[in-house]
Amino acid sequence: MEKKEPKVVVNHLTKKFGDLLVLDDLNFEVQEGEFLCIVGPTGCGKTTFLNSLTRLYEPTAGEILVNGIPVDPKKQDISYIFQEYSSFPWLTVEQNVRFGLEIKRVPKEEADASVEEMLDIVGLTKFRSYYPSQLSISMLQRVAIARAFATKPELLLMDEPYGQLDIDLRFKLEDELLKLWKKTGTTVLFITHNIEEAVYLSQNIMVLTNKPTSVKTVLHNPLPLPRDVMSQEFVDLRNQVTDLIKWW
Amino acid sequence: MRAYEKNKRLILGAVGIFIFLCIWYAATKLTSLGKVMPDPVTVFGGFFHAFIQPIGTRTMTMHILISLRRMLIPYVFGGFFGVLVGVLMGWYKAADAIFMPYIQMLRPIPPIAWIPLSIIWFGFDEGSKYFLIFLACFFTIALTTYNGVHSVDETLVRASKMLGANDRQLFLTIVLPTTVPYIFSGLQVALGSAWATIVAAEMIRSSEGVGWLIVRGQDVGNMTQIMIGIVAIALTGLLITTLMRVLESKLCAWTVRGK
Amino acid sequence: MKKKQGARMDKYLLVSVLSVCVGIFVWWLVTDGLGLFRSNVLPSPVKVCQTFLKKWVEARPDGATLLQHLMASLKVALGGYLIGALVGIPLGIFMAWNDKVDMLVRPVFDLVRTIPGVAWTSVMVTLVGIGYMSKALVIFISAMVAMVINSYSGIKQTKTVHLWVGQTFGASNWDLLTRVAIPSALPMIFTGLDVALGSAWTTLVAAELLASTRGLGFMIQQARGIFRLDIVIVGMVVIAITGAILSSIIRKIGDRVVKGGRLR
Amino acid sequence: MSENKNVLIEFRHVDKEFDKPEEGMYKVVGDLNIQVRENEFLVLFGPGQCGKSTILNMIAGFEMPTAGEIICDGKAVDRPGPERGMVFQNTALFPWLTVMGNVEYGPKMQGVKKEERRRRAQKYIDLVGLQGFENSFPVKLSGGMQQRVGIARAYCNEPLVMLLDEPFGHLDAQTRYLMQDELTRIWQAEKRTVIFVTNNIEEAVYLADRILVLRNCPTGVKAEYEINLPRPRNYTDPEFLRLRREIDAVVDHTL
Repeated sequence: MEKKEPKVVVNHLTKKFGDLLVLDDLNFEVQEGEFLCIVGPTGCGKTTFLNSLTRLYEPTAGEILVNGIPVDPKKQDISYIFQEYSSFPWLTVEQNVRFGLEIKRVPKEEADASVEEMLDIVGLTKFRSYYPSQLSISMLQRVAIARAFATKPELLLMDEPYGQLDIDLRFKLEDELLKLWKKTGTTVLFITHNIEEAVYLSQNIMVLTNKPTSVKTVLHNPLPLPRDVMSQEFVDLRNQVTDLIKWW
Repeated sequence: MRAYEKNKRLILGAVGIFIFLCIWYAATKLTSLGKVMPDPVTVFGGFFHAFIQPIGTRTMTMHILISLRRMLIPYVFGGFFGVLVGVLMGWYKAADAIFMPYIQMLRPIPPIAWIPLSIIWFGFDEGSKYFLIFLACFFTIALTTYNGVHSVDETLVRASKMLGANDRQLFLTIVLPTTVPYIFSGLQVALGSAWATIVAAEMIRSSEGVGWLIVRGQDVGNMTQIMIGIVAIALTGLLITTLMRVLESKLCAWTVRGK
Repeated sequence: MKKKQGARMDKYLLVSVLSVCVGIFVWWLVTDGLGLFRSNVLPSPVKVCQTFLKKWVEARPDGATLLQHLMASLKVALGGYLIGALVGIPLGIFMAWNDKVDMLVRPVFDLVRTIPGVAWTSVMVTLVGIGYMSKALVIFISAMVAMVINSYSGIKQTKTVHLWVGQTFGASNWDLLTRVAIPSALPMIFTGLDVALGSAWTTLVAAELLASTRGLGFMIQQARGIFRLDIVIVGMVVIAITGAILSSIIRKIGDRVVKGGRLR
Repeated sequence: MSENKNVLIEFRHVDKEFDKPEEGMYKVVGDLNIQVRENEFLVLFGPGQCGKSTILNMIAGFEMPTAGEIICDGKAVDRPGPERGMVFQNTALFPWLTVMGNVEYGPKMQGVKKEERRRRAQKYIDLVGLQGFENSFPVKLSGGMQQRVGIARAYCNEPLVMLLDEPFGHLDAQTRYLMQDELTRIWQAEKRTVIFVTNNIEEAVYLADRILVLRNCPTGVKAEYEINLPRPRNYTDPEFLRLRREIDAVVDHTL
């Protein structure tokens, strides 16, 4: 595929809290529509990394370009699914999913269509008028994912969304995510501690170092979709990434 | 980073108080308010002066100490019996069934509404004030302690039983420590209502104390003395609530989350 | 399993009812039964009930019926309370939302909040005399202070992750405040309305004890002067019941307005 | 069933029903017969909420079976006791006690004198690798370290059997692998009978001498596997993967 202009370009991204250096001169590029998994040892500042990408934390130095211009959530369609449960308890499932569209002042018909489509894909149409306090953990994650995809984001950031789920549920939601990703062509940056999950989802895997965090290497994941978690090639790639990270 | 933040907060706070005093000062000087309301300089001057020159028969220190004594003695009793009854009711279902109706019936009556009854039963002096403050603290602390005993985490009870603790040990080593933060929050709430009650009681009938200062000022139409009383109440109130908060952070260190 | 647990619940209910009956019986025994206490020290339950029924319509001895006193108290309390809430809520939200204002106003506010509402009675009476206005102002201050405290902590307790969600969708500061911070603070604001009501009602009784010509506080103060303890007790009971009813009304409104249950 | 090495714990036709307010009686465990051999690392593996924890709670004595009986060391189980130590999923550490206070809690309740229980507690604190943290409060420790305290605390009571209820459920993937290594090391150093509950197939195959695959509610034993891979095992070794694939095919997946 010819060299298109990359979707995201990060140059010398550095982040300090007081004199504690957390992100140390990160440089990388992410292609349009790519599914990039980001892995690293426990507590290596991965969340700070994503928060700096979306300017929730003001980077100490360096620049972040999305479609060639400095990243700005107000002008660009960026969605972020946090590790912590972030659905609004005072809004119903439908209102939660519609939240991003309302903030972006999307016209009603278009917003309605997008909400219905998302509810259908994540299978929450029946639960549209439920409140988050009435839902199970996995359904809550589905609300967050539907809300994120509803605004048809160019860039989607995910901070270990399936960390707390059972194995079976995790595989189901991962398949659902891959389906959504293929359908919308969004560029996805997916953080995880679980290397098996990273190899299962990614096109490329970016391995971060321990604190202060920098990019150790970026591995290409050649395996065709859908992937068999127990096939030998899968396991070999997984071993390779584990050795890069194993710090104990 | 943290030190800079703290200094900024202190400086801005001081500036805030200064601005408030300036507005007060300007209002009394420029507008008609000045006719009825003394300016801050007079009030604070009078307040500090009162530490040397007594108002009525007592200096300011004594007024404050008397008010505090009137409040703290019954507060300690109210706290002690409140915790005792709260724990008994929380631990023994029978005690709960017997006492809870009375607590639920008497709690909604504001302590201040007891003043007429307390004056008849205990007269005008210290007795009625002690009774009032006891009531102001007892119900609040008993109920928060009761909730504390009931909020014991079931898995901690299981962990303790698994490790071989009998009922008595379970109570002493698990239930009581869990209740401590609740007791403290009850003590803090009770402190606020006790302080309000003692001021009201002193305003109704007393011969000294911060409450007396205000109502005496009102009788003779001396607004400066009223404001001096208000300042005394505010500073003393701030002092005791801060002391209580410091005490709590020392004793409940283990509840403070923080890596 | 089911029946046994059910039975245990009823047993304790029975004990509670029994304990109240024993209490009332002892009260009756000590007063009318054995005549240990004269009526002006501890009136018997029978007398208190009679007075309760009579006083609703009888103006003696303080010149107004219980109903008129109740209405007078409610008028003052609710007037000061509503204005106090209307001023307190936006002030609390504004203080919490804007860090600069927060640091400036917070210390002054911490000083003012330790002054019990009743202390302001002397100031207001000296400024505007005994009438309705002085008491309404005292109630206004105590209700406003309680509202500011609760709205302030409601906004401060907004979960950062909710704000982050808003920010990544590109929400303006106004959007963040109105669509995230305030809805998240709503449960706390209603707790504030309940607390403010309690403090308004208590402060009112205190103000009426000090300087008033009508109202429940006035009634029990007058009754105390002429040793009519039965009226004092009736007054205390009505104060307690009214306070409880007002509080449950606020909670019912709260449950309807605050949707989705408490913060998960 | 292999030859009858001396059996420490036995389930005989155990049933367990819960009284759900709306749905009435709800059967969680149906006619369960299990034998647990001494010093065996037994894993109870099954999908989500299928009564695995209830089985542990019945051994620990927190819940009583509705029918049948549970024999532990020859005696019927009727109440919690120090011979059955438990490690909980949410650690259940006493927040107001330091690490040392938590670990020596068991012996302290048994009335063991101070020096003796301090010595024993220190031994297990060293065993789980928490030297230097004796005086920290649990709130200051990471998830992994808190679980280590939980393990040390249960061990310190010299139990006959260690019951672990999905202890690594809340840990992130890498800390979970680390804790699985640590648990294997600790278990080999201090041999005890262990009953380990999990819904993670990789964790089951990595830790177990024997795996009992449990059915969905009402639960019962669906299949049994002897795992005699040498320790420490490797998640990506072909035989490990073959076993994992075989067991994965048997277990009934949640909807």
